This record gives sequence, C-alpha cells and structure tokens, in this order.
Amino acid sequence: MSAVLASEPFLERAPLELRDAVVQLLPAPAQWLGHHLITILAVVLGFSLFFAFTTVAERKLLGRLQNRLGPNRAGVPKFSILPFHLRHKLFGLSQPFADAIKALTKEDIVPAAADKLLHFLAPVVVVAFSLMTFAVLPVGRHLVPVELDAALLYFFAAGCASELALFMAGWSSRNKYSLLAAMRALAQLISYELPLILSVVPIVLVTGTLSTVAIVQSQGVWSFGLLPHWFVFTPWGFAGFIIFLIATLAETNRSPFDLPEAESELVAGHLTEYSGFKYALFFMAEYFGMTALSGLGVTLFLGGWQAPAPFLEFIPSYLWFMGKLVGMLVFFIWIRGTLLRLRIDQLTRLSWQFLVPLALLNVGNAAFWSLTAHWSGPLNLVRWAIALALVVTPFLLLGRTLSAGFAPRTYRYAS
Amino acid sequence: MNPSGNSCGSFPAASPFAPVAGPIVRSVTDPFHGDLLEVSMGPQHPSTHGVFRMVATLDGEQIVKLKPVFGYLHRNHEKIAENTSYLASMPYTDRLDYLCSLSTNWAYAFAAEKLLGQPVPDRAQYLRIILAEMTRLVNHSCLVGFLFNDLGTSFTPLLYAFREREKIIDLFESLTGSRMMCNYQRFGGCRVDPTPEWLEAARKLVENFPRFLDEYERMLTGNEIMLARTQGIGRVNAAQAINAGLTGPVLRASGVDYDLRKVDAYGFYGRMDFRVPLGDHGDTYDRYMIRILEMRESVKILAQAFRDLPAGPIMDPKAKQRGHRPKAGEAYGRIEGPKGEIGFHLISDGSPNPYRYRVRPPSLINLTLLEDMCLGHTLADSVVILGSIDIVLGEVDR
Amino acid sequence: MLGTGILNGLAVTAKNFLGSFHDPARLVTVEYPEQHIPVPEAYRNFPFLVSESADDPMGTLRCVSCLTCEKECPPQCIVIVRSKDKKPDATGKAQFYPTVFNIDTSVCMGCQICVEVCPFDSIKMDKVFEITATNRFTELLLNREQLAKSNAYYHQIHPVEAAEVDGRLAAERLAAEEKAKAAAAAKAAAAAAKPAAPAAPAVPAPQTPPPATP
Amino acid sequence: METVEQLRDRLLARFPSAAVAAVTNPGAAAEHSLLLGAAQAREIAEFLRDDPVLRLDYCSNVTGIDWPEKEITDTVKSTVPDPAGGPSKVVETKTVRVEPGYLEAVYFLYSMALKHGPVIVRLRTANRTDAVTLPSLTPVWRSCDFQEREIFDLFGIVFSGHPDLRRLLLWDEFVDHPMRKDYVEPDDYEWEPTAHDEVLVRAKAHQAAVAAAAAAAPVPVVNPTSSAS
Repeated sequence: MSAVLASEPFLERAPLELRDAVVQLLPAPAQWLGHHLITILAVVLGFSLFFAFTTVAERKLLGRLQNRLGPNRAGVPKFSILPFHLRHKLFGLSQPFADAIKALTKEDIVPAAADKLLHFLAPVVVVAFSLMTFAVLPVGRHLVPVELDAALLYFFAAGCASELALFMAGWSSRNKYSLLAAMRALAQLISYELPLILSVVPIVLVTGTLSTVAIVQSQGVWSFGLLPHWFVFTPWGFAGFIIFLIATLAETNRSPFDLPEAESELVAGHLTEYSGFKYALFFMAEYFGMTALSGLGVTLFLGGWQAPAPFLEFIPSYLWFMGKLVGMLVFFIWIRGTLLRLRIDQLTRLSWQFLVPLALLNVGNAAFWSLTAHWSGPLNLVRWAIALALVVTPFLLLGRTLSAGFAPRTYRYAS
Repeated sequence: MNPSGNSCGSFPAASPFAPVAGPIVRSVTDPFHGDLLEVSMGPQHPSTHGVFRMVATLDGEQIVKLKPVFGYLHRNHEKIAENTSYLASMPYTDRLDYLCSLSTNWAYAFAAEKLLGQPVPDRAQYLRIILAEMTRLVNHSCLVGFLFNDLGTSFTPLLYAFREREKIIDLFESLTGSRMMCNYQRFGGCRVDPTPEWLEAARKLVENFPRFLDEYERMLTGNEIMLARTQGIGRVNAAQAINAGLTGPVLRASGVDYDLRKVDAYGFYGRMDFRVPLGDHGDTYDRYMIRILEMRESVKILAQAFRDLPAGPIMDPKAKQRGHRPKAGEAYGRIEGPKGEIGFHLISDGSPNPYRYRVRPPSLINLTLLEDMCLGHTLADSVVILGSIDIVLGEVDR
Repeated sequence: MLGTGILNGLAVTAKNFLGSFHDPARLVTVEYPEQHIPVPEAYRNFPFLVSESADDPMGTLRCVSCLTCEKECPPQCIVIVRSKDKKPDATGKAQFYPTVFNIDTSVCMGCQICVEVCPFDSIKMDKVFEITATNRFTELLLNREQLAKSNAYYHQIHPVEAAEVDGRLAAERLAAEEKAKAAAAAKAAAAAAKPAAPAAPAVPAPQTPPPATP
Repeated sequence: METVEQLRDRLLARFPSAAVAAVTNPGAAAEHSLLLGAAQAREIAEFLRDDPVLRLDYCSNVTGIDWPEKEITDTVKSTVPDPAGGPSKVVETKTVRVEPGYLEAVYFLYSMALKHGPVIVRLRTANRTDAVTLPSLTPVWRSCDFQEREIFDLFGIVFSGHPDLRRLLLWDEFVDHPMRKDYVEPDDYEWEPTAHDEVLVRAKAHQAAVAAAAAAAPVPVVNPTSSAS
C-alpha cells in the first residue's frame, strides 16, 4: 500500500483495504488476477445494484411527479414464520428484485422470422459495451478501475457501440416497428455523438489531458476556500455542460429523445419483439448508459469526487461522486416526467443546427479562456464578460432561428 | 396504380373538396430508393385510442397513404336498439361515447322527445346543461391528457388531467349511481334530482377548475417541443372541413363558426352567455387550444346554470315512464357533444320499438379527413393527429 | 427565449412533486385493498330482490312476478317464471310470486332500468362490487335465493331511498287497509240491512316490516 | 328558409326532367323531406350545395333504412244491388297486394354558412334485391364517405360513384347485410350456457348439424395410432 493512501482517513481507503485483504488470501501468482477480478466484480455488482435502485427510484419519483405513490407493494414476502416487524413492505424497495424474478421466469419469445443469432447477441452486446464504459470513471479519490491516459477516447469508443446493438436488435427482430426504431437509433447516434464529444473538447483543451483522473484533480481548487473551481462554473463549462446534458439524454434514448422506443408511435420500438430477460437486459443497458454518461458529466463538469468545499472533505470522495451522480439521475427523471418527445427531423435539426454550432463556438470560447488565463483584476471581469457573451449571444441567435415560426397563439371568438 | 396512392376516383378533378393527393411516391424499382413500408397501426397499438387501426404506407417515415380500418368494436348498436323499447336503448347510449355518457343520453332523449312531442321542465333543462357541460370538461381534460401521451410524455399531463376528471366523475357517481355509465336522461326530464349539497359541491369544483387549466397551460402550452410538434401539423382548411362534415372542436379549429349550442340553441343554451373560440390554422395546436378555451367557456356556462337553476319538477308529470309508443313519423335530434355533433335519427312506426334508430357518430365522421391530414407528415405525427381528432371507439364502431 | 416553456413545465412538475408530500389534493391515490372510498348512496351495481323479512326471504319477496323488468331489461338478462298459485303479499292481497328469478350478472350492465320500471319496489340496486367468480356461466347466474336480500339490508345500503320507499309502501298499505275497512264497513252496513247475516270478520292487519337498523 | 314544397317546385323548375317529390313526416317533429329520383340526384345535390340561397354545404347524417315488402290487404266495399230486387248487399272484396320493398338513404343537409337546415333528402332504390344502386353523394359531400360505406355494409345499397366502396364495419368476407329487417342471425353461436335458452337450443342444434354433416361427408379418417408411429 502506498504511503499516500496510508495517510488518508480510514473511510477513504476502506474499499481498497478490503480488496487488498481479500487479495492477500490468494496465492501470490494469482494475486494480480484476483486484484483485477475483484475490481471488475465491484464495478459490475456495485453498478448493477445502483441500476436496480435507480429503476425503483425512477418509478417512485415519476409517481410523485404525477401525484401518485409509485411502487410500494413489493416487500419481504409475508412468511408467517417471520416475526411481525420483519414482514414489512419496505416501501416497495424490493421491487427491482421482484421485477428481476419476473423477467427471469417469463418465456423468452423469439419471432420465427428473426435472425436468431443477432436477436440473441443484441442484448448481450448492449450490456457489455455499456458496462465497459465504467472502467475509466474515477469513482473516488483512489477508486479508478483503470487509469488510462486516453480515458475519454476509450469512453466514447465503448459508449457508442451500444447504439449499434440497438440497430442489431431492431434489424434482427424482423418487425416493422423495430426496423423503424433501429433506423431512428442510428440517426440519433450519428447526430448526437458529435455534440457530445464537442462539448467535452473544451475541457480537454483547458486541462490538456484526456485522463479522467487528471481532469478531476484539476478541478480540486477553491476560491476563498469555498467556491469550487468546477468547470460548470465557467461560462464555457456551463454551456458545455448543458450541451452535454442534452446530448446525454439523446445518446441514452431518454425522454424527450426516446424515439427508438417511442411507445406511442412504435409500440416499443426495438424492444417490440423482446421479452423476458432479454428485455430486462436492454432496460439494464439503458440505465447503465445513463449512469455512465452521468458519471462522465460529473467527472468532467461537476468536479468528480471533489467535495464542494474543503471543510466537507471529511465525507469520503466516493460518496460525493455518488451523490452528484444521483443528483444528475434525478434531474433526468424530472425531465422525463415533464417533457414530450421530439420528432426525428426535429431531433436531428436540434443537433445539427443548434447544438453542433454552439459546441463548436464553445470550443473557441474555451480556447479564449485558456489563452487569457493570466488576466487578473479588472481584466478578469472583462474575461468573464467576453466569455459570457460568447455563450449567450449565439444561444439567443440560434435559439431564435430554431424556434422561428413557433409561438403560442391568441384566439378569436365568434361574434 | 394511382400514383398518388390516393383514391380520388370519382371526384371531379377541379373539386376543391377532392382528397388531397399524397406526395409523389417514387418508383419502387428505383435502385437508389428502398421499398415503401406498409405499417399496420392497430388494432392493438398504444396510441390508437382503442381498437382502431390505420394502415399507413411509409416512405421512410413519411406517410404517403393511410387507410383507416374500422369495425373491431362493432356490435350493431342500431340493430340492438331496433329490437328493444325506446327506454331500454338509453343505457346503451352510455356505451357509445363512454367518456361522455351524459351528453349522449341527452342527444338520444332530445331526439326521442322530438319524436314524442314531449316537453321538458325548466329545471331538467338546466340540469341537462350542467351535466353536459361537466361532461365536456371531463371529455376535454381527458383528451388533452391523451394527446400529450401521444406526443410522448410519460403520463404526467394525462394523470394531472385524470386527477381533475376524477373529481367530476365522483360527482356523477353520487348523482347518477355510476361513474361513466350514467343513464341519467329520460324522455321528458331527468332521472334524479340533485340535492343542494351536490349542487354546492359541483359549483365549488367548477369554480376551481380554471386553476387546473392555468397550471396545465403553464406546464405545456408554451412548451417549445409541444409547439414544434403540433403547430402546422395536420392542417385542414375551412372549406374542406365543412365538406367533410367535421364537427365540434375539430371544425372550429379550422375557423368555422358552427356550434350547435349557438346555431340550434337547443335546450336552454339560448339563455346562456358564452363565446365560441375559433382557430385560424386548423392544425393540431389549434385543436388542442380550442378545447382548452372551450373548457373555460364551459366553466362560464356552468356558473350561470348553477346561478339560474330554478326549483320545480325534473320530470314532466305527463311524461310516460315506460312503454313509449310514439306515433308514426321520424325525428332527427342533434346536440353539440364534446366530440362534435352527436345526432339520433329515430323512425317510429307506432310500435313500442323504434323502426329505425340511427346514431350520427361524430368521431367516425371526423375521421373522414384523417388521411388528408396525415399525408406528408411522419408516422409520429399521425398518432398525434389522430389524438387531436378525439375519437372514442365505442362510437366509431358502434 | 428558447427554453422558457420547458423551464415553466419543469417548475409545474416540481410543484406537483413537492405538493404530493403535503397537499392531499395532489396525492389522490387510495391504496385500495386496505383503504376504501365510501360509495355514495346512489351508487349502483347489480340488482337484488327485496324481501320483507330476513328470516323467510322466499316467503316475503315483494316481487309479484309481473314480468315488467324482464320485458324492459335492455340486455335481457332477467328470466322469471311466474308461480301457478297465489300467496298473500305484504298488504295481504293474494299475488303471484316468482318460482324462478334469475339474473345473469355476466350480462347485466347495472343500468337500473329494472328498478325504475318495477311498480312494486321489489327490485333494487345492490352496492356489492367486489364480486369474483371462477366460472362465468354458473357462478354469475344468480338465482332467486342468491338475489333475495332483506328490507333491513336495503335500509342499510340506501337509507334515504329506503325510508322514502317504506313511507310510500306504508301509505299504500294504509290506503289498502282503509279501503278494506271501508269495504268491510259497507259490507257490514249491507249485512246490517240484512239482520240475519253475521258481522264480517275483521281483516288481520299485515305485519309491518321491522324498522331500519343501519 | 323555404318549405319543402317551395324547394320541390324550385328544383322542378331547375331540373324539369327530374323526379322530385315532397314526403311529409306525420310525426311530432314534422320535418318533411324531399324524395329525389336516383337519376339526377347528384346534379340536384350539387345544386343544393352551391345554390346561393340554400348553400347546404354540410351533410350531417346519412341514414339507411330498409322497407321490406309489405302485404297490404285492401278491402273494397261495394254495394251490389240484389238482382232479385231486395235490399242491396254490401260486398267486401279483399285484394291482397304486395307493396314492393325498397332501401332508402336519407341525407340530412344543413348550411354552415347560412346556419339553416335541415333539408332532408331521400333516395330510394327500386327494390331490395337486384336494383339496389343509388348515386353516391360522396363527391358532393365528403362526409358521406364513411356513412355510405356503412350503409353499403349494413343495408346493401350500392353507391355508384363512391370512391372507395368497401364494407366499413364488417369484414370483407361477410355475406349478408345485418341491418335489413329480414336478416337471419347465424346459428353458430359459441356454446354458452346462459340464461338465454333459445340461444342455447340453437347453438346445440347447429353443433348437431355440423357433426351430422361431418359424419355424412366421406372424410378420410386419420388413424391416430398409425400417424403417431
């Protein structure tokens, strides 16, 4: 164990201590393998559990948004041998496990005309790729599954494969709805991968690194010991964050961009011909994708595992990361509970006519920001003003063209 | 094959009412262009509002042909009614438009009263207006909720609308005994007299209804996505709308001032002071907004009706309660239902059963222009256009 | 500005989210099997037959099998077979009674037409809505014994309406008694005119139904 | 608005060769109607739609009606003088004539522009069997589109000139027209022991007939044991 780690508070190093303790039990030649296996297992199990409770949280939050209660029934089975206080509904928190059992026990139906191999592979691929992205997320100060220099590149390479899996699913199902959904998924992938990556470029530009760990560390500065230097608190960072959010919603097929599985149009889109556990896998992949991209957003813009103020650092870094992640997910759920779906042409238009130009300008803005890093005093105010103007003006101008022709109307009454 | 994919066969070429031709369908043998895709939307589809089916031919996502298919809920309502007495058809009319049974009840009672020459006491006339307008609130709030579901919200607007609808439906239950199958109107009056407590509860509820509408509009009317999804989608011009017999909010969204409450002033609508909102574009957004504005006008009508409700009998004392035998003749009674003109054409031959009983279903006839509205738009728009027409399959298929 | 509409929408849903925690008007869910909404008095479900007494439901059915409801029933779900003999009803008048009275509740649509057309107040709407059956054909076809429920039960589920019905029936009964008395008096007068004839026996007053115990 | 008689006269003046008659409605509603001959119905309908005084631009409702053949017994009383010179006898001669049946389509026309109406227009077929063609008014008012299809479906009136005359509510393979008064329901009901004994009896009879037909027909019997091996 390194000396840096040893100086950390106990909670901060507890997960690593635990891993090392387990690895020590193994014979020496197998220790490296055990080391990695435990890491993989921790990521898979941890985020699977996270996924399970995200689903129930989503359903409960949506329920509350819609003036309902949400799922609150599934609890401890009412075995009469259990003491009374254990026979509790647990506020519906065991709902995901009930769902999992249901999904596992349901019949797996494969259409007779389907391409059976691809139909089987699609859910496997989609989950595999969405899990791979977790490898480079620095969950805590010392909790990085893989420290890559080109972590961002790796993340996007692994992430965009999941949309290809959606296409596999849609095409192999031999269903018209699925096919339409597959085409939509591809159009969406091509349109939104660009703003997603362009929104990240300014950070690479400013920090000069592709490593997620380094990016988080560069945000660990506070003005006056209170104001964190997260990138979201700079003009270009804020704009980048909004673009990143929108692109994330689109990349993960979340409302208002849930066109591939638009249930009111395409029944269930690419999932129409899936049932049972394969369906659950797609569902899982969607949430994994959302979690991973939110994690990336937290890492890049919200200071990663950094505490918002130095005096809050006694809370372990991984809890800060998880807290921010949960915050992002709650925001996504809130969006889902409010907004309606775009049409495919509007979706692509939003990307190419609005987000891509804004993201490109934002790259320039970041360049200006990093070139003027030495300005101080009153010049610093000028720097902020220019950077803000570079964000707001294009937004207003492009926003006007985008919403041209659409406005609430006034109505006349018959005399 | 007709290159437009649209059968305007016998229409005079220059007729302004001929069905619009779809975009030119490119040749399927074109090596750079794929096949057209024929997608069957329904009868089991989340957005067809029941067992409605449309067979859409798509070029990419664009609709080049769309044929509605009916009859999955057909039960020959008219034949059933011809085999039972006049009174026994009343509960069946509940099941035509099961969202607004009280309006349909009224339409049937109205036609039968016309056939029988049966007057209706004042209090019953006011009660009919009260219940019909509350039904309009129920129907329109349901519709705007479902419309947003078609637009892809995750049920939020629908559930807000249902929350309000539920309150009105509870009132219906405590008055008529049933939430949706009210079976309330009778020939010559109404079945039950509401208590003063009921009227007070209803008045309060209606008074508070605009608050819901304000919140609803704040949430959705200005939403940029909503504007982009509905403005300019599914346009119908006034001439076409009239010729195709569109009625109700769908017609008025096209700017035609034709509201039977004003035109026929049936019942006591002549005594009510209200305005008829008109749209100028005839698109989905107008159809949505007309309904919102109509709800606001309904609230006004209701306030007046609660204020002016006279005391007195709710049933004409001379009216027969059963075994109606109108003398031979026919009558067509129509009222402004929430979905459009709901009419009943009754023909009597002097026997206790109607010789002919015909329902003029507004939902069905409003679908006449469905293909014209959808052509050139995408598949996603077609479900929204269908949602904005507001159909109920109980009435379309009868 | 682009986005204000969306932000307004988010504000409204957030308001509803928070409201669902403290405002009962924004959380309307009723957790059904544990909680019940009290059904209003006017609520109707399926019809039942009113009998005067709970002890002898078959003997005290108000139904005189006039077949009006069978004829008027819109979905034709009532089947009545009229008795050959007559039994005295509540007013002591000899009446027919139904030997078979079936309602097919799988067909019945609960429209209340039978209640309205019944001239004897003998069929009323029940409020039991938690009905389950494993067989559509046998268990949902209710016979006379299953349909008969006492007047006390009727008072329990529709107190206002039942009181009104009882009042009306009592008035009718009184009128019938008075008529009978008048007839008896006339008879007595006639008998008095004929000195040899004995006095007419008094008509026994029928048992009044037990008072409502809701 | 003009009365039906005035309208009839105006139409006859405009279309001298057309058959136009007023039909009175004896009921309380007293909405009288115009009976148009099928030959010129389309032109008259267009005239009604475009005439500046009428402008009946809106066809609200189309009702199909079936009037089956009716046997009418005419009783003619005649006084026959007794050849013997006695008081003349009253002789009743009964003649039974069959009034031909016909199918009818009734159109309710209103004017949205001038807000008046209804003008009720009736078209009648020659009989109920082979001459059931009427001109379609869908090219005049598109609102007749589905309604005429429905009448074609349920009554069997063939509307010539309808752009898309298919069955509307029933499936294409359906053979009869169920709204006709002489329609006989098929007896192949699903076997359901409901209270409706009549249905039950018919269903059983149907099943017995089907079984008998199956037994009578020389169907090759498949031996289950041989097919299993």
